[in-house]
Amino acid sequence: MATEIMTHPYYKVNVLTGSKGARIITEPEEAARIIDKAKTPLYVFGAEVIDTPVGDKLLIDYALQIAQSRDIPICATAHVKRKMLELQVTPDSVYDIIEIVHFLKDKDWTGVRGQGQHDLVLFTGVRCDLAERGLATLKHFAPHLKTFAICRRSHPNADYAVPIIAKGGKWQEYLAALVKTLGTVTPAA
Amino acid sequence: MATEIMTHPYYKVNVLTGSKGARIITEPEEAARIIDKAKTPLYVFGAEVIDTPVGDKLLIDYALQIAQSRDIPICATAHVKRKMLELQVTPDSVYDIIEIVHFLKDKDWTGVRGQGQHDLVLFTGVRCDLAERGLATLKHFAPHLKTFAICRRSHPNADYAVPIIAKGGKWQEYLAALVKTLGTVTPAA
Amino acid sequence: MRKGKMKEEEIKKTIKTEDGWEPVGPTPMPSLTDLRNWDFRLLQTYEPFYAPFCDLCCLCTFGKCDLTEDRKGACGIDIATQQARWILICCLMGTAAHGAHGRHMIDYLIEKHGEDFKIDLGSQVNVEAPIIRTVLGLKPETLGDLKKAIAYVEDEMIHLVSATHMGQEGNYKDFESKAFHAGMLDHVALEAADIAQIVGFGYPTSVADTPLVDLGWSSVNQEKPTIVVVGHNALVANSIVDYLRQNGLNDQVELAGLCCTALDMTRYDKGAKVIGPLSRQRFFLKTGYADVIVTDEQCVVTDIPQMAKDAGAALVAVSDKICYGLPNCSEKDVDQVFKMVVDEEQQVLILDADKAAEIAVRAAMALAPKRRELKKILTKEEATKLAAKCRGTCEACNRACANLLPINNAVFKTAQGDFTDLGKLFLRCIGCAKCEEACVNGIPILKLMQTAADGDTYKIRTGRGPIHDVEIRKVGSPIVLGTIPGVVLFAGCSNFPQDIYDVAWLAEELARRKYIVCLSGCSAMAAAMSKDEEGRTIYEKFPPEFDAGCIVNVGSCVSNAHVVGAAIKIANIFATLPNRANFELISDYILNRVGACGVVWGPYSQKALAIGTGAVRWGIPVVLGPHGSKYRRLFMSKKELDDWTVINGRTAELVDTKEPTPEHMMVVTETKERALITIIKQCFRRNDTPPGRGIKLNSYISAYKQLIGTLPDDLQNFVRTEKDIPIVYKREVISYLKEIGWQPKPVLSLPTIIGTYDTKVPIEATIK
Amino acid sequence: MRKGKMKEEEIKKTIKTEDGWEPVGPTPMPSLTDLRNWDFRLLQTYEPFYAPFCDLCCLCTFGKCDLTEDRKGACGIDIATQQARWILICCLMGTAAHGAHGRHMIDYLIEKHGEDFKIDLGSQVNVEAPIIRTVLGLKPETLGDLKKAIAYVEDEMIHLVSATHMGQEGNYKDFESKAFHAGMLDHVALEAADIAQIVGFGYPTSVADTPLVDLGWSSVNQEKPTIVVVGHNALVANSIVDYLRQNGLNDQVELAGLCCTALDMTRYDKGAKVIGPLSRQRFFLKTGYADVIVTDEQCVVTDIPQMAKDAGAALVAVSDKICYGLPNCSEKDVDQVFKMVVDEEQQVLILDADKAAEIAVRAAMALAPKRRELKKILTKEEATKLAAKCRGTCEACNRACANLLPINNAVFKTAQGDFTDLGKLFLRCIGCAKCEEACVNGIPILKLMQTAADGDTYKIRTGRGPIHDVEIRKVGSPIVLGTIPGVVLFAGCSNFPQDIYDVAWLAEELARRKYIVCLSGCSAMAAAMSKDEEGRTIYEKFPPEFDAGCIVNVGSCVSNAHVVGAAIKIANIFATLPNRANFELISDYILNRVGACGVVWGPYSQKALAIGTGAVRWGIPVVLGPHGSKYRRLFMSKKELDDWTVINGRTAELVDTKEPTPEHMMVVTETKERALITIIKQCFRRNDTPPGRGIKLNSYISAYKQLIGTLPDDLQNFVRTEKDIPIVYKREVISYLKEIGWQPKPVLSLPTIIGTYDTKVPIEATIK
Ligand code: SF4
Ligand code: SF4
Ligand code: SF4
Ligand code: SF4
Ligand code: SF4
Ligand code: SF4
Ligand code: SF4
Ligand code: SF4
Repeated sequence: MATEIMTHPYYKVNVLTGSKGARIITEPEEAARIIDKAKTPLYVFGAEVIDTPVGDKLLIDYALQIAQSRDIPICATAHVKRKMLELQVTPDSVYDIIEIVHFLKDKDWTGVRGQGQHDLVLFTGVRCDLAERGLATLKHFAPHLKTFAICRRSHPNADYAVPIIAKGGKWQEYLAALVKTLGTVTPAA
Repeated sequence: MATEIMTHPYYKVNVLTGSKGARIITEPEEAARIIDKAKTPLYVFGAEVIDTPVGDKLLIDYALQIAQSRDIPICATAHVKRKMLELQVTPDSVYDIIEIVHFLKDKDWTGVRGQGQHDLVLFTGVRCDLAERGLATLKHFAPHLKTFAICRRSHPNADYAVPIIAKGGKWQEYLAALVKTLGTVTPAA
Repeated sequence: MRKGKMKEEEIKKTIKTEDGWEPVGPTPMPSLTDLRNWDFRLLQTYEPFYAPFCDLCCLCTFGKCDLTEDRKGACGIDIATQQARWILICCLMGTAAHGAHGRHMIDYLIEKHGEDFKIDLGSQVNVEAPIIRTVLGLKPETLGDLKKAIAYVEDEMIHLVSATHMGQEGNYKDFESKAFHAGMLDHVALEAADIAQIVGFGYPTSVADTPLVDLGWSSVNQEKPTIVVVGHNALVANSIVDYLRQNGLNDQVELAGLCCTALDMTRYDKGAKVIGPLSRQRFFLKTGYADVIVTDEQCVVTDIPQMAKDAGAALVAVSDKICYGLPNCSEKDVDQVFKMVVDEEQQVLILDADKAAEIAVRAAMALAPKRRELKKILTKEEATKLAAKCRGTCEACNRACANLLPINNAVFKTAQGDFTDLGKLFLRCIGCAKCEEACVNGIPILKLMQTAADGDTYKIRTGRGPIHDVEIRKVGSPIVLGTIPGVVLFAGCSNFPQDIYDVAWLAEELARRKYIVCLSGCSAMAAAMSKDEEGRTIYEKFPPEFDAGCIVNVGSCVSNAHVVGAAIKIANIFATLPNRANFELISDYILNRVGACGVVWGPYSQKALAIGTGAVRWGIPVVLGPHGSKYRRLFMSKKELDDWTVINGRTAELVDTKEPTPEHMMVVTETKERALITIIKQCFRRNDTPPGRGIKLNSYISAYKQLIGTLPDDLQNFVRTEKDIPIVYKREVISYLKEIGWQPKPVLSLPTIIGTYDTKVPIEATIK
Repeated sequence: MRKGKMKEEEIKKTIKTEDGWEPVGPTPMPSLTDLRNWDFRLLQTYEPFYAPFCDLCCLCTFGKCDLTEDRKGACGIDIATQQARWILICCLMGTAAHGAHGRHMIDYLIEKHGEDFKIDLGSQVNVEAPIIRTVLGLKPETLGDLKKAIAYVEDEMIHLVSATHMGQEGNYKDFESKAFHAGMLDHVALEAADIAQIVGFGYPTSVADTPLVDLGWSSVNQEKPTIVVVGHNALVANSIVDYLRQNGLNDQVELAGLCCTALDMTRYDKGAKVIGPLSRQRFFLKTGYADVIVTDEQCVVTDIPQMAKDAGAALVAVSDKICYGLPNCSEKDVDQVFKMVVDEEQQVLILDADKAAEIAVRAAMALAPKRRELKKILTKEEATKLAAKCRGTCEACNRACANLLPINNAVFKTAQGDFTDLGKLFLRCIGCAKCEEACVNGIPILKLMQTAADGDTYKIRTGRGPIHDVEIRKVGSPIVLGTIPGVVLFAGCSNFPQDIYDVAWLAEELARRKYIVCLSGCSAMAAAMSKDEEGRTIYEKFPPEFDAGCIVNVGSCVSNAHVVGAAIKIANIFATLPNRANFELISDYILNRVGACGVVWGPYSQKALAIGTGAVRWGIPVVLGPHGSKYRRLFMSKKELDDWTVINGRTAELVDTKEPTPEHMMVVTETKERALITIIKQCFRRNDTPPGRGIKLNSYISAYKQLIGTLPDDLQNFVRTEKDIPIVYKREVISYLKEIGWQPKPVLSLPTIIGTYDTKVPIEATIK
C-alpha cells in the first residue's frame, strides 16, 4: 500500500519533491486512449520539435501526425511556427510556452479555437526543465485540465508521462505505435 | 526506466522529498534474509513498543523475539528499559533515540557491545516523525550502515522499510512470519 | 571586515563608553566574526547533528540539486552545509520577527513618550538589561537606548541574510557560528522589546506575585460583544483596553486573546482573558464566539480571513507583517471604516492603533446582537450526526495529522455518541486542521472537538518580567554551588507531541524537586490547563518568587530574555564578574557554573529556534520535544567518549575532567519521561560542589528510578568522587560503581574553557 | 505601522528636507506598506504566475505540509502564497547580499576617506543618485549620506524578513508587494555601493569610452606568479593592485579575476585581467594557473577550498560572508601568516584588506616557482586517454547536468580523439561540475574541456558607471517619443540555456536596430566572448555612448543601478518631473513612457531575482531565459483579454487603450529567437508617438519575419492607428489587419495609471 509515484525523470534537476506525480503511460496504446478520450485537446509544440531527430525523421513529424489524427489544435511556441510553415502547416496559435501555460490556468479561457478551455494538453519538445515548471504550474493551478508530456525524458509534474526511454529506437517505436493506434482506433464521439 | 522509489509513507509529514528512498520489503521472508545477513546488527526499541498492541500481544513481544533470534543487541530508548526489565530482559544499552543515532553516525564507534560499529540497524516503535528524521540523518551521514524500519507506517528514509500495512491483522502476520522465518532459517555464519 | 578606527569610535559613542559603570570588555557590539572562536570551541565539543528534511537543495535556479551520497550542489555545497544554511535562514526569520516586533514597539512608544523616556524597572531591578549590557556594552537608560539595541540587530542582520545567498558561506561550522550570532541578536531584540513594553505600558515589574487571570476558551463570556486578539504584539490590544477604559466599556465588552498577545495584554489589564496557545486558534475561532477578530503579528494562522468569513465575524488586521491583501484603511475616516466593516462586511487593514481599537470595539458592539445565533457550538446530537459517516477505517485523517494522532477511532466513537476519545484527542491536538481537510466525508472534526472539549476555566499568573536583583543575590550562591539543582525555563510553542498536560507535569516534577521553574509564552499557557484534585493550577500551588521550588510566568515570548538575563545576573551580580561587552566571559561562566536549562517541549517556530540557538551560545543547554527534530539540527557531544578537558581557573592548568557536563547543548527527547531525566541531567555543571552535585544526583536518581526503574545507566559519568553520591542511595550507588569499574574524576571549583581556544579574554578574568 | 510624527521628523532630518533641491514628494523613505497600492495596481494587470518547485512546504516543524489540490499548510497557507513567500525570502537574500556589500564598501571607504568625503561623479553627472533621490528623497553628497541609504535598507529589511516567519503574511499579493519592496531596496543598495566605489576608488565616471581590457582564460600569463580573485567585492582586489603598485610589482605578478570582482578591479586597474563569468570558475580554477586564490563574497562556488587543495594553490578568504571554517588570521602578524600559507599550506581567513593583499602577493611570488608543473592542462593525447572508458551510453552525466546538455556524445567523441563536440559543449556549459561527479567512470570532464576549449583572448570595455546627464538630455525625447526604439539592459548571471554567444547575438541584433544596449556583470563578460570575422567583439564594434545603437558596459552587478537610474533621469532631467520621494510618479512615467527592458538571459542568483523584481516595481519589464522559470514566479498579463484602461493625463479621463503594453512585466522565453522578439515588444509604451511606434513595429516585424517567417501573430494588438504602421510593411500589414478585423485604438500622449487606484499622487503631477 506504500504509494509509489513517478519521481525520478531523466533529468535530476526535475526530480519531484512532492506528493503528486505523473501516471506513467508505458504503452503507446494507452497513450492513444487518453488522447482519444479528450474532448477539447491542445498540442503544445516546443522549440525542440524542430531539430530533434527521431530515427530518420524529426520529432515534429510525429507530433504533427498525432495532432492531425484527431484534429488537435496546435500551439507553436518559440520559433516553431517557421518550421511548421515550411511543412505547410499553420499553427492554430502562437504563444511562447509560458504564455500558453498562463492562459491554460484560467478555466474560463476560451481556448485557442475559441471553443472553450482545453481538457487535455499535450506537450512535446519543450526544454525539459522549463516544461517541468510549466507542468507544475498546471498541476497546481489548472485542476480543470490534464497534461500529458509526450517526452522521452519523462515528466513527474504532468498528469500523464511517458517513461524514460533512453534508446532512440525505442522512442521511435513508441511514437510510431502511438500514431498508428490513433490512426486505427475510430475517434471517440 | 522511470525510477520509482517509495516516497509516500503512512504519514504525510514524512513524505520523502528527495532522490533516495527506501526499498520496500514486502515479504517477511526477505526481511528475515536481510537481518540474517547482518554481521553486527543493532535493534533500537522506541517508546511505542511498550504500549502498542499487535493483536493479542504487544509490539515489544515481537521485537524481542526478532532480537533474540539472532542475539541482536538492543538499545532501549526513552523509558523502554522499565518495561524490558518487567519482561526480564536487560537492554544492551540505554540511549535516547537521537543519542543512539548520533553514535551510529560515527563509523569508528565501537557499537553497544564494543565489538565495532553496527552494519544494520533495526528500528521499531519510535514515534514516526522522529524516526524519519533519525533515518534521514543516517541515510546521509552513516554510509557505513544500513537501516531497516520495522514499522507498519513505512519509512522512506530508511534503506529498507515495511510497506504500509493498515490492517492490524496483516501486521501481526508480517511480524509472525518474520519471527518464524528467523527461527527456521539457520543463522548465516 | 575587521573593525576600523572610525567604526570603533562609532561604537564607543553608541555605547557611551565614557559612562563608567564598568570597563568595556573585549567585544562591544560584536559583529559576525567576533565571537567565532567561542562558537568553534562550543562546536568542538557539541557537534552539530543534522537531520535533513529533504535530499535536495532548491534555493537557486541551478537546482534542484541532489545532495545525497556526498553529492555536491552546482554551487559546491554539501548536505551538512546546506542544513546549516537552512538553520541560519530559519534563525534569521525568528530573529527578524522579534527584532521587527521590538522596533515597532519601541517606535510606537517613542511616539508616545519620547526618546528620553526613562527605563525604570522598579526598586527591585537595577541591572535592567543584562543581555544588552553584555552583548553591546550599553546600559540602556531610555527608550532611545533601546532603539540603539535594535539598530544593532538590524545592522548585523543584513550581513547574516547575505551569507545565505548562493555562493556565499561554504562551511557548516561557519553557518552555525552565524546562526549563533542570529540567536544572540534575537535575545537582544527580546530584551529590548520586553523592557520597552514594560516601561511604556506600565506592565508589572519588581513584583513577583502578579495577578492570577482567567484562562480557557470557556472563560470568554459569549453573552457580551467579544473581541479576540491574535498574535504576539499587544500594542493594539492595549489600545483596545485604553479605548474601553476611556469609554467606560470595560464591563460591556469581552476582550480575550490567543497566543502571546493575550499574555501581554493581561500584563496591561488583568480583566482580559487568555483563551490559550497557538494550538487553540482554529479551535476557538471556529466557535464563532468572536464578534471581531484582530490579528496582529507572528504565529497567526494564515487562513483567519476565511474562518472569520465562515463565522460571520469581522476581521481587522493591524500589522504590516500580515496584511492579507486587505484594503488599507489606516488613513480613512473611522465612520467610513466602521461602515465598511459592519455594513459591507469587509475585512480591513488598519495600521493606526487607536483607529483599529475604536473600530474593533464599535464593530463588536454593533455585530454582537446580530451574531447571537452564530455563537453556538454543536450539541452532542448534532455532533454525533455529523460524525455518522465515519466508519473509522479510511484513516485519511490520521495520515494527514501533523501530530500523528489516531483520529479515526475518536471520530468513529463520536459517531456512536461516545465523546471520551475525542475529548482526549483534543488534549493532544495541535490545531492544524489537516484531519478535517483530509476527511473523505468532510466531517468538521474541529467543530466536533468543541463539543467534546471540557469547558473548564483556569488560572494563570500574569507575566512578571525581569527577575529581581535581590532574588539573584539570594539564589546565586546555591545555584552556583549546585544546591539549588537548576533553573529551568519552559519556553515556546504548543506543538506538543503528547498531552497538553505534559508541560504542567514536567514543571511540577521539577518544582517539587526544588528547581527554579520559569515558563513563558504558549508553554506558560499550556501549563495552566491542568488542575490538581483541589482545582488548583501550578500557578496557584507554587510560589511565584524566583527561588527553589517556584513556578514563575515570566511573560510572553519576548520575556524569555529575563531568564537568560537571570543567568547573566548570577555571574554579574552574584559573582561580580564584569558583564559589559564581555560575552565570552559571561557565557563561559554560565556554561560551567550556572545550572540552567531551556526546554521547548512543543518546538515549532523559527522564533523558538532562534531563541534556543541563542541560548546555546550563552552556554545554556536546550531540550526539545520530538517535533524539534524537524528543526534539522541539534548539538550533541559523544558523552564519555569526548574530550572534556577544561582549565582550572585557579591554576590555569588543563584538567581532563572526564565529565560530560553539560552533556548536550541541544537535544531532542521523545517522551516526557525521558525529557524529565534529560532536563535534570542538563542542569549538572562542572562547578557543582559535592553537596550540590549530590542534590542534583539525588534528583537524577530518583527520577530515573521512578520512570525507568533502575539507577541511571550513565551514573558513572556524573559521580566525580564518592562525596558526590547522595546519602540515600549511597550503598546502591557504590556497589554499582564498583561493578562497572568506576574511577574518581577531578572536581574543579573554578572550571573554565577560556584559555582552551584563541580568545582575547584572559584566564584570570574568569576568577573574580 | 503608520508613521508617527517623530518618525516623520526623523526622516526629515535624514533626508535633509531643508535642502531645497526639490519639494519632498509623498513617499520619503517608504516603509513596507507605503507603496502597496501601487504594487496592487501593477498586480491587477500583471498577475503573478507561479511555477512551484515543490509540492510541499518545509519551513517549520508543523511540516512538511502537502499543498497540492487546494490543501493548506498547518499554518493555513496555500500553494500560491507559499511560492510568494519563497520569492520574498529569495529576494531578501539578494537584497541583503547587495546591501551588506554596500555597507562593507562604504564603511571601508569611510575609514579611508572619512564620512564627509564628497560624492563627485565628474562633470557629466549632476543627478548623482537618481534611485536614492527618488526612493529616499535624499540627495547624497558624501559617503556619510550613502551610509544613510544603506541604513534605510537595513531598517526595512528586518520587517521583510519577519514577514516570512510562519504565521505571518497570509496573502500572495502582499508577499509580492513585500518582494517589490525588497527589490526596490536592492536598487538603493546597488546605487549606494557603486557610487561609493566609484568615488572612493576613483573608478571611471563621466567618460564613455573607458579602456578596453583583456578577457578570457588564456589572457592569464601562466609564466608569472598569478593571483586570482573570485567574487563580487573588489575591495581586497584593489588593495592588491595598490600593494603591487607600491612595491613596483605590477609587471611581475599577474592579477586576474572571475565574476564581478574582476570587472570592478579593471575599473581600478586596466592591466588586470577578466577571466570570465561564474560559469568559468571551476573550469579555470582547475587549470591550476592560479598560485593564490582570493575569495571575497557572493557567487563564489563553495568547493573552492577543495579545488585549491587539489590544485596546490593557496587560498585566502577575505570576507565575513565566506569563512570556510578557516582560522581567522586577521590579527596575526603578516610573516606568521605567510608561513602558515606557504610553508604549512594552510588556507586562511584574513579580514584585513591590506594584510590579505600583502599575503596574496607574497604567497603568489613564493609559490609560483614551485608550481610550474601544476599549471599544465591536459594534452589531447592525455585527454583522449582519460576519456577512453566512456562508451557514451550510460548517460549518467547527461542526467545530472544542470543545463541538460548531451555530454555523453561529446565525451565519447573525445575518446575517439575528436574534440569538436566537447568544445561546443563547453560554450553551453555553466560549470556546475555535476557531470564529472556523476560519471560512472570518474572521467574529469571539466579538465577535458580545458583541452577542448579555444584559447582566444577578447576585449571588454571596462564598466563606465553612471549615464551622463547630457546623454539623457539627448536621448530623452526620442526614447519617450519612441523613435529610439528602446533601452535594453542585459544583466545578471551566466546560467545560459544555450551558447555563451547568445547574449552577444541579442545585443548585436538590438544595437543594429538602434536600441540603446547596456550590459553588466556576467552578461557583459559573456558578450565579450564572441568575435566577428575581423576579430572584433561588440565592444569594439559599437559606440560606448548611451545613444541609439550603442553597446555600454555599465560595470558589475551593482552598476545595474545606473540603467534604472537612466530611466529615472529621463523622467527627471528630460521631462523635468520631480523625483524627490516620488516613487509612484516616476515609476508611472517609466511604465507608460520609457521603453526600457531588462534581460537576464542566464538568471540564477537571488540577487538577479531581487534586481528583476525591483525593476518591475519601477515599471521596467524583465525578460528571462528559461532557467528563470525556476525562480517560480513571473508577472504576466492576459494580453488583449485584459483591461488596459488608463487615464489620459491631460483630460483626467479613463481611456480603454485596448493595447497590452507593456505586455508582461516578467516573462520567461525559451529560445534566443523568442527572446529577441519579446524584448522588442517589451519596449513598446503607450506613450509612443505614431512615428515612434512605427519604428518599434518596424523592428518587431523585421525580427519576427527573420526568425519566424511571418508578420507577428499579435501585430493587431500593437497597431493603434494606421499611422503606426511602418512604411515598408504598410501594404502587407493593412491587408493582414483587415483580414482579422482589426479596429483602431486610441493613442494617448499622456497616459498614466495614476488615478486608477488609491494614491496620494494627483493626476496633475503626471503632466509637467
Ligand atoms: S544553492 Fe547550490 S545546492 Fe542549492 S540549488 Fe543552488 S546550486 Fe544547487
Ligand atoms: S487538527 Fe489536531 S487532530 Fe486534526 S490533524 Fe491537526 S493535530 Fe491532528
Ligand atoms: S478521514 Fe474522516 S471518515 Fe475517514 S477515518 Fe478519518 S474521520 Fe473517519
Ligand atoms: S527543500 Fe523543502 S521546498 Fe525545497 S524541495 Fe525540499 S521539501 Fe521542497
Ligand atoms: S510554514 Fe505552514 S505550510 Fe510550511 S511547514 Fe509550517 S505549517 Fe506547514
Ligand atoms: S559542468 Fe557543464 S556539462 Fe557538466 S553537468 Fe554542469 S553544465 Fe553540464
Ligand atoms: S557518465 Fe561518464 S561514462 Fe557515462 S556517458 Fe557520461 S561521460 Fe560517458
Ligand atoms: S552576474 Fe550573476 S553570476 Fe555573475 S557575478 Fe553577478 S550575480 Fe554572480
